[in-house]
Amino acid sequence: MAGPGVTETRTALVKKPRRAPLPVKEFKGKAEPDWCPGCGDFGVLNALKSAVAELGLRPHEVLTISGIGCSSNLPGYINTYGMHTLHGRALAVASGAQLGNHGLKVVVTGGDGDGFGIGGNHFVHAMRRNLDLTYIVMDNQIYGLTTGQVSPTSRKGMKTKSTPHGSVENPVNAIPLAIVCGATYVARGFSGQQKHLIELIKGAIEHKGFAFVDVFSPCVTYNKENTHEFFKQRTKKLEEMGHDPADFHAAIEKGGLWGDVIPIGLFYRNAEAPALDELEPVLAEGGPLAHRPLDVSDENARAVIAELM
Amino acid sequence: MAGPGVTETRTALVKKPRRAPLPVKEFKGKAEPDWCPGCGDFGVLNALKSAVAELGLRPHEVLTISGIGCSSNLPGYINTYGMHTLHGRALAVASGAQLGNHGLKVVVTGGDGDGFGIGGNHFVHAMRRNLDLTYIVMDNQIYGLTTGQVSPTSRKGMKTKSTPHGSVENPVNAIPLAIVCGATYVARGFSGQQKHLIELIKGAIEHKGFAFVDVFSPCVTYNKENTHEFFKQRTKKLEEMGHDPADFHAAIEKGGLWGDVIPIGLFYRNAEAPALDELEPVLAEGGPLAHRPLDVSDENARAVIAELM
Amino acid sequence: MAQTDFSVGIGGAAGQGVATPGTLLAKLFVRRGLHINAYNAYQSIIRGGHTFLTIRTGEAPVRCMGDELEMLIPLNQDTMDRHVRRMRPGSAVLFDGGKVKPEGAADGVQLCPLPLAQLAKSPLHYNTAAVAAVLRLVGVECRPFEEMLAEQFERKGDAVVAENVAVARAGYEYAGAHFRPYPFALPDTGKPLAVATGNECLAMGGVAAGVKFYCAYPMSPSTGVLMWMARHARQLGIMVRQVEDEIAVINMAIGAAHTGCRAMCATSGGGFALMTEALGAAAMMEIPVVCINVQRAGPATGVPTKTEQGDLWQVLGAGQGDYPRLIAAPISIADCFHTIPQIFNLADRFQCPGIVLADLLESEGFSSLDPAELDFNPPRDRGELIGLDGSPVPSGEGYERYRQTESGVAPRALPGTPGHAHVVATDEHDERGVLISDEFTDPHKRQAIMERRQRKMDGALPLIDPPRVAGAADAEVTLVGWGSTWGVIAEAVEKLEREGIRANHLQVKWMVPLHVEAIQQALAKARKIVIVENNYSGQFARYLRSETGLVADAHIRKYDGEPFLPHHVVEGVRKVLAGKTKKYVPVHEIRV
Amino acid sequence: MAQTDFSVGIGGAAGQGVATPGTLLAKLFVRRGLHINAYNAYQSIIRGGHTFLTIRTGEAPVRCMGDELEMLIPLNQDTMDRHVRRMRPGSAVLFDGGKVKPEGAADGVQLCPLPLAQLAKSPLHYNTAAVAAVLRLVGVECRPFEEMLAEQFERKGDAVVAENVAVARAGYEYAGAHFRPYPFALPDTGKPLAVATGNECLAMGGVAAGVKFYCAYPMSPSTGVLMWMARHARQLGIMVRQVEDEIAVINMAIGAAHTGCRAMCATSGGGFALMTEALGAAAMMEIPVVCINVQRAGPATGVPTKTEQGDLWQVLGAGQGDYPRLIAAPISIADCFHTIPQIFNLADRFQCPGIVLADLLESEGFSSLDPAELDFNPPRDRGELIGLDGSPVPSGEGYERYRQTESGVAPRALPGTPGHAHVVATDEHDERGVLISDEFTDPHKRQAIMERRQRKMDGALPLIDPPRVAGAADAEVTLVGWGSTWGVIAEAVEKLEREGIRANHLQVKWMVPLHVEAIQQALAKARKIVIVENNYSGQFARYLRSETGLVADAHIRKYDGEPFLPHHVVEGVRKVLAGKTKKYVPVHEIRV
Ligand SMILES: Cc1ncc(C[n+]2csc(CCOP(=O)(O)OP(=O)(O)O)c2C)c(N)n1
Ligand SMILES: Cc1ncc(C[n+]2csc(CCOP(=O)(O)OP(=O)(O)O)c2C)c(N)n1
Ligand code: SF4
Ligand code: SF4
Ligand SMILES: [Mg+2]
Ligand SMILES: [Mg+2]
Repeated sequence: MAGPGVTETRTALVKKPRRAPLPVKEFKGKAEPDWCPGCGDFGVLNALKSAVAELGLRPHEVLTISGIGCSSNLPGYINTYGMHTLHGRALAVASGAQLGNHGLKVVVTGGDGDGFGIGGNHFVHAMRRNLDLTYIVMDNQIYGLTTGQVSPTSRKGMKTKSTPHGSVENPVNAIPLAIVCGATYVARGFSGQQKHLIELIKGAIEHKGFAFVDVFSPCVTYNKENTHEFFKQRTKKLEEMGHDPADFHAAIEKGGLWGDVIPIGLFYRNAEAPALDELEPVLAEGGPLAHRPLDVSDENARAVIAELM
Repeated sequence: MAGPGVTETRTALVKKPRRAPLPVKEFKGKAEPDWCPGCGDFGVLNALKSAVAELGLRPHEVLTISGIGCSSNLPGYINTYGMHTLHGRALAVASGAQLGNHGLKVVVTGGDGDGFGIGGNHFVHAMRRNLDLTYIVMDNQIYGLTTGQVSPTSRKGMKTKSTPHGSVENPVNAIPLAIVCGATYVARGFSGQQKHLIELIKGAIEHKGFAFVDVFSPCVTYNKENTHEFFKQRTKKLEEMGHDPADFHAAIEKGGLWGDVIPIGLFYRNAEAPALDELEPVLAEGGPLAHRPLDVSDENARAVIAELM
Repeated sequence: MAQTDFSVGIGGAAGQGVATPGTLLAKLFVRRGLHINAYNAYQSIIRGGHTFLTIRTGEAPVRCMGDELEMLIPLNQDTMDRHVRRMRPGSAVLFDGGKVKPEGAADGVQLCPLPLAQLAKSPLHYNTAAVAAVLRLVGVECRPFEEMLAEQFERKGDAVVAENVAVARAGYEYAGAHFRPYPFALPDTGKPLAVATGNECLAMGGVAAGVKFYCAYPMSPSTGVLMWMARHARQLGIMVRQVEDEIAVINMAIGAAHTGCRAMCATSGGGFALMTEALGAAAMMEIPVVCINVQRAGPATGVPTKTEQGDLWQVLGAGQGDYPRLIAAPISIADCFHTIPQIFNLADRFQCPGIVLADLLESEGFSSLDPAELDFNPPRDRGELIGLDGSPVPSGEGYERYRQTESGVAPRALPGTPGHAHVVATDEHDERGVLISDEFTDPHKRQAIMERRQRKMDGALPLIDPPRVAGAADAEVTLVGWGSTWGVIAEAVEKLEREGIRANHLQVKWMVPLHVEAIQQALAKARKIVIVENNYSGQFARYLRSETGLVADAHIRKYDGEPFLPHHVVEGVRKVLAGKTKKYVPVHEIRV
Repeated sequence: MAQTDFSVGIGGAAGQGVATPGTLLAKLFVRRGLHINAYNAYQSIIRGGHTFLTIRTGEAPVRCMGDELEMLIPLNQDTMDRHVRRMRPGSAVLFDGGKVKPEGAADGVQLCPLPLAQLAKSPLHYNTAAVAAVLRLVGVECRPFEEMLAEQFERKGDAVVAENVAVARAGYEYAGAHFRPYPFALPDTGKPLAVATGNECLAMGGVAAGVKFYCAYPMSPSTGVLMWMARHARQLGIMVRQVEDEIAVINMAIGAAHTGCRAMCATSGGGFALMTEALGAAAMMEIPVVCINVQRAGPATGVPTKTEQGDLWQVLGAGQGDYPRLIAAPISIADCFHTIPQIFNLADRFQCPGIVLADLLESEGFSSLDPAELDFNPPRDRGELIGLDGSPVPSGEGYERYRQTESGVAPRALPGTPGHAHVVATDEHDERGVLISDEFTDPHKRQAIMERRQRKMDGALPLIDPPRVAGAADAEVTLVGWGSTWGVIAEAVEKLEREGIRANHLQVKWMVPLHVEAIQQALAKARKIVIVENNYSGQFARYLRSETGLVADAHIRKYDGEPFLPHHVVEGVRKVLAGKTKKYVPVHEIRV
């Protein structure tokens, strides 16, 4: 298969020699980010660019897909193929794209509203299918682009433009949710911790299966509670807490912590579970679907017609 | 408040004297069920009718809301107020109805496809809000009404009309999902265990907050794997397994079991968490919204206009 | 000799297996090279109710189920009671003599009670005996049926085959001994045909188009497409997925299409409603994707197992804002097959979504097809693509995905192609794909981009056959229909002719782009225009008026869930010509 | 004396706070009893880009932002460069002399550099100084502004108030000393007015209608409704919820409406697309619910902060099948307020969904309002309801929710009412609410039910004011518009009059039901019909043709994201009358 994407079996993938890193500047996108100065999303963009560069991926091998939101503007700021889809639909589009050409590295980026609010159903189902996607959520606990309404990750009591007296709802707890839904790589980063975040994202991209990286990415304009400072004071690396990412129940427990200590790092990993494209016999040979010839063999045409007679 | 629904505070609710049970036949609906003979849904219907009758609820006090599916035909077969809404939307409609008149007992019924497939996002969010709803899913691991396609709860490998070679996806695991999402009463029943199911449903209705009852309700026509016999052999009551419904992690663990033993019973309960209507100050006094007068007081009108001047 | 025109109706409760004898007869007919058209009036209900399958056959192509039955097979008393009064002299009623009582049959209707319990040991074989008896009455030998049974039960072993064949023979012989055969015999044209439902044709049309990605969420009456695709996925190398909801369906299809697959999905009106936002997104990102809406009776959940042409305005208004989209309504079951490659070629060429508007009449009905017409490798036009496997890749220097071109179309580089990385966006964007909404809004740019996108439809129009009037140029009345009603209107025209009313017929398949001028010309000389459509509000009549200004003289409409029968149209035309009405709504004879 | 007509434009990058001086000036004007109309041409971007706010004021009602500026306040160089050339002699440009350089101003344009860094210690106070300077130039005393500052900063203590007042005085005095005031002074009519955005009017209209349940998912440009509602929820006893997505929004609203609440929601086109299925469901269950679609430029995500009238066909085709729905497009910001109670009354009476089609021009614009016209207790018609608190409850014996009635409407018993338990269903159902789809399908019943539901719209039409032609009966040209363009067309008509072109004007607000006959009559004598609309494809022109057969002589359209200005319409009419075009698309002067 000479196509731009190549089918790789799990073994081939694991054995694949490390590629030489690319300069990060190769990934500079066509547009300058229009985020507010200080927005956490800059850190996520930089970490993602560094991660793909360090992994030696070339721009055309990566497809970055987002929904709509401040954070979802990311594909415009990175030099890879990109899709800036509808609000909440990035994971659905990405599922189709990954299966359409499973030789691509598909990275999905977006916001907490996009992913856990309107996009919640795709989130739940993409995870149980263990699609080979990297999903990075820039979680700022607010709706940024629409200028500051409550989000599914806003903490109870938080005052926003749509909850001026404080939210009365419990937030979605994305980490435990991802774990019970079947994601096979579940991590949390903080945009203020670049190196750590780059490693988490690299791990996610290299992971074969659904890799979820929830990133605290403060909205400096509309979220005055969960600020850079807030996270700086509270985040603590799981690696320093003696956490074992193979321990399902501990991962759920750690994922539920929110207080003076908020863990970041790799909560859970299951490297054994096959990804959907590995389980789908149609992909077993023949390369990416997108590049297969459209012709129907005479044999198949005859067989189909024979059924009708 | 003389309205048909009455605001009840948590205390009042708890203190409320038990009502005399009604005869079950009071709840016989206008139409005869058109389910296939042997369908598990008969058992769920009977259990629900018994539960409301035993609790002494009167038909007009209950609002039964469903989506679309074989199971979702239920509201037509029970003499309460009913809404037979769109496929997947029962919980959303019910959320509005419960807040519109929080004096009603709102019971939501439907199928696995309806609730965990297309309705998944409402499921996740209704639970985190801890809306005061009873949600009964007739889980037959198949799409019955559309004549037998794969469902989000179909087990991996299951052959259905849309997966003739066997499903390659992991099923949704509804019990752990409900627990991490914030449901405060999480149970599983089997339509073949009537008494047990009646008690679970009674508990759910009496519970203030989101009560989820997943019921194994075999589709005798399209699911030849998960039959009455299948569940009869495997289901085991949690009450007999020494399970403590207050234990969050044990509940998740037990909820994940699927093998020779499949637990049924009450997995998890949190009786302390306030329900959304209790947290919403607008409902604190004045009775159900639906019955409040529409007039705007002069004072309020003046205040609103004053802001504009 | 007059052409054969034979219809049989089989009715019973849901769960009684009306479909089985229907399918057997259909196969037997097409194997003799006879054409057929069949419609199953069924219900959501799993057991009970009333379903009624009509199969009509003859040497000439059969365009609709027709008005009359030559044979009735009531599987229960209810069916007998509903239908027997409609049987004409010369027709026959075949039934289980031990279970069903005939009452109210007209003189000259042959009553044929079969002692099924005697002829077959198990009720499982009743259908076999009944089908054999039908064959005897229509003068067809039993052997082909025996061969069919042998094929069908081969895997179950010789004993089962023998048992079935024995029952068939018993039924055949009993009928020969006790009933009067029809005065004609069904011929064998010597040129066997195929038979398929509209859903199967839509699925196979996808195969012919080269679809590599199909996803769906089940919804009657479109689920047949999913099930056919799922059954053939591995054999044909198609990725077939059932996913969480219709929003996921269309968005996944868009994702797959963007990588270069031909991607398709099918649903019905309710699912389509959920897809409308994403169709606009496909148009904005300029990704070709094909979505089939198999209409059923609405609104809302409506009557899931009943037919209607009620979604035209929904597809015309799908999603916010103006955007280019292709909309085609296949005019027959066979056309369901051909429409799919056609619309994919246009969608690929003009990089926009294509919507196919079929309906339950087509999707759940079945029809004979000439196997020679099932071309699985029709012409395929992928449009301007860069990076499709094997095609040479330019350097990418200065590549602009959304270049301003005269045609409105610019080459589409597939993800994975070196040197062409770009972003496709649902926000308004400039030539390079850079957002103008967030970055910097410029009304002049926006205007030019809107015009470029819309311009694409100008190029599509000449590639589509303009609709033509069939029949006499000097007709008294011109019947205008769209989509699935082609067959029933065509037959009504012939019936009118026989009654001395000269009618002609214009059937419109392509809704967007619409051949406005061709239609205006075609209808310019029409003396009386009557629009026939299967919905309440005259969705097509209103659309036609909005685009062409043509005002029909009268309307024939139906919105009771059942399809038109030819005599409904004939009666409507008669009433209209007599000046009795400008809007005729036939009352359906209860068949269901 | 000529009436005052004064416009000021304030431009800068997003994040520079264009809105603040705008809001201050608006309040100062309305407190003098002056009318205003304002439009903010903004962008999605949080920082940067270019936003431009126009406020126009005068003694007479101001219907649109107008064509010309008397004053320009560029907050950055970019704004200066874009706009200064458009300033006419006699106008003034006020700017931060330390930061912005004027270049290219025409002779006779007064340049007014303010030394802001001198006048105010902190950039936070620059706006205060600038506003004060404006007041000086338009001959208005400083005191009301000082009072306003005192109100605003009261909570922050006397020192802050004093500081602000000092800056205001400094700006005021500097302007008096260095710049030439306009030759007129803004009067005080002595009758203070209110000011509100269209979004606020929609929200307050909901309050006036008696809305008890409001839910939404944020979407520009409708989010203002949610934010107003959220701020006032507790005070006014309204349940306000932001929920997971728009599908949940509409379904929750339906649930609340079914219990008896007046329930409302608002979104824009993309969110509306997701609601279409449920609107059909509301119609099928016959639950009154009101959904506002505040249109923005599409398709897809489109240009979220730009205006368009691009969703008419979307709302007309929302959801599968034919069903009764009400659709109204408010014709001004004030009309946003009045439309909500009107549509609720009809929705309640006819038990069907009501759709309000506003747009960004209205929703984000702001306008003066006569407080006396803000009636928060307008007539309310709840229709036929059983069990609403306090109303007597009949026994319920023989109650049929969907009884066949002449009007098509049957009384609606609220859940909780003893003796009236019934099921409302999205499947087709009989009088009692029992499904006919699953249970037993009967085409005759189905037909009668469809006719009953649709019949309801016949009753609604007479309750709606028919649109009337404004202006000269013998006009050369009749301008036809719909929804938000009322103001700009009305002004264009006056401008044309001044140029010697007699035009008149028909503005249509109610799309469904449409006053077909009234419109046909109103336009029967029109000599030349020109339809003006803010979209690409002429959605209204096509709809009007579909329903009335009226074919316009020419069209004026705009689809660049910016609203029409009066001179666009005037120029279009001129071109049309000169026979130069049948479709005029103005080129927007870059203001944004
Ligand atoms: C269907 C639809 N509904 C609503 C919107 C409006 N909208 C755009 S972005 C957004 C939420 C943004 O929040 P989040 O996803 O958390 O991203 P952030 O801006 O915070 O990075 C919303 C509601 C939309 N574009 N489409
Ligand atoms: C939007 C939409 N999509 C699809 C359907 C078709 N549909 C009806 S019921 C159903 C699934 C039924 O499965 P489940 O919810 O498990 O209920 P069951 O019939 O098994 O009780 C589907 C897909 C629909 N009515 N609406
Ligand atoms: S509004 Fe918030 S999330 Fe958006 S760019 Fe600004 S800081 Fe970032
Ligand atoms: S198809 Fe299955 S779920 Fe539906 S009624 Fe029959 S047995 Fe029950
Ligand atoms: Mg966010
Ligand atoms: Mg099911």
